[in-house]
Amino acid sequence: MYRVVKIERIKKETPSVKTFFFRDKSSPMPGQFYMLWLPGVDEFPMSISYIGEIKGFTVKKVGAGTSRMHSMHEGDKLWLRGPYGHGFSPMNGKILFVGGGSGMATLAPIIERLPGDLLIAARSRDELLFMDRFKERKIYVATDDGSLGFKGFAHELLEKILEDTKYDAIYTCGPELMLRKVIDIASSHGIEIQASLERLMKCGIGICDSCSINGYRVCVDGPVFGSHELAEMDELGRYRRDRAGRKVPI
Amino acid sequence: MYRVVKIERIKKETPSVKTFFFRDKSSPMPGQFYMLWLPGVDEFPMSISYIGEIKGFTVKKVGAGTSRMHSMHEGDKLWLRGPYGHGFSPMNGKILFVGGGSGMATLAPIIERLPGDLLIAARSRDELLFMDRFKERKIYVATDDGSLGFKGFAHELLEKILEDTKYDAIYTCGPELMLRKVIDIASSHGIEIQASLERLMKCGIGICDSCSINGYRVCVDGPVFGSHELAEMDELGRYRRDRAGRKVPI
Amino acid sequence: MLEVDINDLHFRNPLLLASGILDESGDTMLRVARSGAGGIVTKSIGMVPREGYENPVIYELPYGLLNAIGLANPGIENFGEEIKKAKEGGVPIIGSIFGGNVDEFVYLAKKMESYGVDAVELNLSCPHARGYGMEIGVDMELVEEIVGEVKKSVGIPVWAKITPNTDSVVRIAKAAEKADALVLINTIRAMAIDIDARRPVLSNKIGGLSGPCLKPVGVRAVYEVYSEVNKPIIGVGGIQNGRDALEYMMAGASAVQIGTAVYTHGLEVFTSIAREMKEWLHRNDYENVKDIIGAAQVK
Amino acid sequence: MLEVDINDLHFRNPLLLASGILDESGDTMLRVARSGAGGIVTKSIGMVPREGYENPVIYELPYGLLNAIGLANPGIENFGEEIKKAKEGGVPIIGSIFGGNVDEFVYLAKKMESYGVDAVELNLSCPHARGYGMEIGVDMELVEEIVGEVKKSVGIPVWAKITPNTDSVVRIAKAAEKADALVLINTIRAMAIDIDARRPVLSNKIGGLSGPCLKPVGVRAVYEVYSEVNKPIIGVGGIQNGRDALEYMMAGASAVQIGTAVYTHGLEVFTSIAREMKEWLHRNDYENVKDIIGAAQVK
Ligand SMILES: Cc1cc2nc3c(=O)[nH]c(=O)nc-3n(C[C@H](O)[C@H](O)[C@H](O)COP(=O)(O)OP(=O)(O)OC[C@H]3O[C@@H](n4cnc5c(N)ncnc54)[C@H](O)[C@@H]3O)c2cc1C
Ligand SMILES: Cc1cc2nc3c(=O)[nH]c(=O)nc-3n(C[C@H](O)[C@H](O)[C@H](O)COP(=O)(O)OP(=O)(O)OC[C@H]3O[C@@H](n4cnc5c(N)ncnc54)[C@H](O)[C@@H]3O)c2cc1C
Ligand SMILES: Cc1cc2nc3c(=O)[nH]c(=O)nc-3n(C[C@H](O)[C@H](O)[C@H](O)COP(=O)(O)O)c2cc1C
Ligand SMILES: Cc1cc2nc3c(=O)[nH]c(=O)nc-3n(C[C@H](O)[C@H](O)[C@H](O)COP(=O)(O)O)c2cc1C
Ligand code: FES
Ligand code: FES
Repeated sequence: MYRVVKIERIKKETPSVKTFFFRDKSSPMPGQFYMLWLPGVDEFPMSISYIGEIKGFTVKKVGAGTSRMHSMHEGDKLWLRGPYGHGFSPMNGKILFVGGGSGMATLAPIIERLPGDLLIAARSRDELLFMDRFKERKIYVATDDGSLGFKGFAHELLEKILEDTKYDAIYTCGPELMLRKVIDIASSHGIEIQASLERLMKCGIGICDSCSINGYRVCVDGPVFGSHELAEMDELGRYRRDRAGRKVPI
Repeated sequence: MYRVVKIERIKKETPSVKTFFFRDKSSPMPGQFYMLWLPGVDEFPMSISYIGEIKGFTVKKVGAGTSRMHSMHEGDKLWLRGPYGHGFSPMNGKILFVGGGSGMATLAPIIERLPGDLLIAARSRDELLFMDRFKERKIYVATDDGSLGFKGFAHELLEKILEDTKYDAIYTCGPELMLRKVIDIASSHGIEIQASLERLMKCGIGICDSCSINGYRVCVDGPVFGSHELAEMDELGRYRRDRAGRKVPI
Repeated sequence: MLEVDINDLHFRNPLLLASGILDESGDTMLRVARSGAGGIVTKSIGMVPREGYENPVIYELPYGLLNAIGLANPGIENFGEEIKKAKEGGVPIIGSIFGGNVDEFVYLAKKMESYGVDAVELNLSCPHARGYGMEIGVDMELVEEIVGEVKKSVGIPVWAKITPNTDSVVRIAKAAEKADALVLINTIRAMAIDIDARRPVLSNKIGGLSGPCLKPVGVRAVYEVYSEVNKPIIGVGGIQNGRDALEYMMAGASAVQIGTAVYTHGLEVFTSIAREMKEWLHRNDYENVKDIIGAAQVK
Repeated sequence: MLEVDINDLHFRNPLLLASGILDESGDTMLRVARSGAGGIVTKSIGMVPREGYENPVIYELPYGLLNAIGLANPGIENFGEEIKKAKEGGVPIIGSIFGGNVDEFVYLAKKMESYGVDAVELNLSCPHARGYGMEIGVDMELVEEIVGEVKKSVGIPVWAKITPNTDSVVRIAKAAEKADALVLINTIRAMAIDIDARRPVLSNKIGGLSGPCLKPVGVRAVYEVYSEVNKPIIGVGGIQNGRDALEYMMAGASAVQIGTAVYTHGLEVFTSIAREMKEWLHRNDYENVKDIIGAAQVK
């Protein structure tokens, strides 16, 4: 059953990303997600990006559903079910958070709970998410076009950073190809890692098999996985399943 | 859903009455009843006659179901659901308990909880129920055949008693014609009364209408009713409903 | 705010007592009327008195009830007094009847009319009585004939109560199209076994499933029939609260009936559902519950 | 103690994964096998890839699930690799298939056989896909023809999965009598409306109801068919614990399938049900679960 929540405030974060604030009685853990229904339009998974009395979804405009959301106003309603899935768990030592694009939305709540440095990456300067929200932290910046910070991909910057600085643990979320590289780098440096994955989700509750990757269900076994499970996922960064369940190359 | 309980002990109370002791986690109030299922035989209502860790049903042999019960042994199983209904509630002042025949089974638990005198009635001396159980109490006895105590019906003895002694409250259970008389006597003496009624019960949970008497459902509104409700029941002692729901004279 | 009219009958609210629940004796029906029901459907009455099945006739499940009462009823000749009493409640009384053939239905309907009921409801859907109910209710020609003949014989509105035990509730509804209103749905054929007793619990073995677990089936039936048959629909099955009643009405029901919730929620259920409906309507700026009938139909 | 044999196939326990739940990818099926399932029925596979319906395709109810996945599947040509992977689990794999006509069923069954499945299950019962499933499964002649033709075309056992959306599950079972086993039941046609959204929740509007609320319907179907058709029955619908599985088997099932409970209880449900069944059998002095099949049938 859905709960109906009212959008109390909308904040434009970047040209393609907005945060929608609302109240809801649920108590999500960092890394958990909700299924968000826009009646007559679509239903899709969305990570919680603000935890607390006032909660938030930080949404990148990519298709029909998210576009509709971007055209919504304060006072409009959202239908949701959840929270679902396994979120992030605490790790020890010196921590680095690696967020690519809207992946920062998923990471934000765990960043708020744990000390550590950030690596924020995006296509260009104005797509960098939550630079302000975490301005007290040490932030490494990478942009594809070099409009701010390191020119290049997140994982390229990560390799450079690790030449000088030792980190014990990485939390990451972002585009799948980035994730694949970040995981491989962490593994070769012996760094513990937790990554939040994205897959097509139909049910969100672990029965339809649409989100599976190497036998793991992203919706209930994940979306956050640890080093051990990630090591077994040879499909990650290589194959995904389409709406018909076909295995297709990424 | 039924719970299965094991008969731990069987006690012969009178030639036609046995008590079956068992353990069950439920916490009935005095006056409540259970629906008791003997698979393949019948299901019927039965008051709780012993409350506590070890519970008991005190059963008079009248037909197929109760006969089957009388042929059961220690270790045999009973299926039950409940407790159901509204039981007895406390009344103030000097109390008299009036039990006719197996009606004493229903009264016993409230007798144990409250001080007061007893009037026990039965056809004959050896059908008098629980004389031993309450031997510390003051007991008036009536038998139809005069084999012990007053010769005559319970209500006749009651009228005699009330000539000399003042009672403030009466709890009663027994054959319907006796109940009718006892209620009328109590009413004419201005004595508060609670009576436990019997009606054909199919569902036991208030939906089938088979147990109704003047719009009151014996199974959920009763089986115990107070002075006010009893006063409204002009069917009591006059009409009952048969299995088809026909109103038939008693 | 909750008033509705169906076939020129006026209901102070759309919450009727369903057939078979607390509606065998006139006094009980009167009490239900006084508890806030908008109307009362009587127990299904047949030609002669029937004792019904042996106990157990009912079984409580966590999410509903299983029953095989077996159409126990005092018989039509004994039912006049009960109707008379029930009418004192001041709400419409709908006389439910079941027969084994067309003539019986016609006889029963006329008799009910003579007792003063405001409408008759044809039980074409009892799931557990040999030769009655759904055994008749899935035979399209017979349904059409029964409804047609009863319609010709009485002046009061005729409602047809339809079984969900079919591959097409729409087809049955169409066969019953001559009725003044359609009542959807009766219970689903079901069984429970007690594994410790190693046998079905109900003495009749098979019974009808009612209560919350029936709601998605009833809502579907109402939704399907609404766009296919142009007659008022009365929704039944699993209604426990105001949201449930509104759900049925948005699917297309003009009123609803309530049965099992009388067990789970007590006789107060009529007033509590009415209150919850009013609150929702008020919050959502509706003036009258009529305005939501069929509101969830997607074109 | 829990071992059963059906059509010469040996199952280490009678708890199979039901079609449509976590059985689209080989890796997931393998994982389910390793979680303790006695066998695996694949998602229903058709001639070509199907994306299924738009979201929402699933809706959680307090006592069950509503789904209209829409027979999403990768298509038979893409399914060989998944079967191969699933077979690594060492338990029988039953390939579920759906078609729009006899030829499609025959083609699909042969293809499944060539992939190495241990049996095929004919989905004659999906309640929410136009032109497939129950639309075919209530047409007695077509059912008989499909089952007959598939039987002639393959050497592996053929199971027929039957809809409860009918007035006579026995009649359908008889039409499917040539199958080697009958699977009872698929979901019931149902709907949920969100009153605040004023529309049905599922994008397809109508879906299938599964879970605990289905159990009394499934048990009834198994019980009814057991005495009428002399073929092994596999019971499905609402099984959540050991008592539920035993209830189905006492009604007459030789094995059961489990779907929705994987959501409510997790993948551990297979081992927990197996443990509860063993405990009960032990306490009641049964040596083998086979001894209780049909034990609740009352003559
Ligand atoms: C667990 C989880 C958490 C998520 N959290 C967030 C979040 O916090 N913020 C956010 O902006 N997005 C998040 N997403 C992604 C979000 O669900 C999709 O962007 C959304 O489903 C797109 O819906 P749509 O109707 O707008 O696009 P559609 O119209 O469905 O698709 C438009 C295009 O986007 C692509 N697309 C759709 N979904 C995905 C996906 N999951 N991965 C990659 N490409 C996709 C499609 O291939 C298509 O080309 C999350 C996804 C998952 C699985
Ligand atoms: C709330 C309640 C509590 C009860 N508590 C007790 C109790 O503690 N001890 C006890 O011995 N009995 C009690 N009874 C009565 C008991 O339920 C019946 O004796 C029993 O149903 C008879 O079942 P049977 O199968 O043996 O008889 P059946 O074969 O059903 O009937 C045999 C004969 O007994 C008569 N009979 C059946 N039920 C009743 C009844 N309710 N009232 C009068 N006559 C009846 C029938 O008319 C028939 O002639 C109680 C009844 C109710 C309603
Ligand atoms: C105990 C019981 C008896 C019933 N008897 C009848 C009946 O006589 N005639 C009838 O048409 N329906 C009968 N029904 C079905 C109800 O009227 C109703 O259709 C069904 O219970 C679904 O509604 P609910 O979920 O609100 O109970 C009976 C239901 C129950 C539970
Ligand atoms: C999400 C979902 C998808 C299903 N898909 C199929 C399917 O593809 N083929 C099929 O025969 N049954 C399908 N079913 C029905 C199940 O196999 C099963 O018959 C039904 O869910 C009842 O069992 P349960 O209560 O244990 O879930 C599906 C059920 C669910 C919940
Ligand atoms: S989305 Fe259905 S199993 Fe994960
Ligand atoms: S026994 Fe059914 S209403 Fe009392």
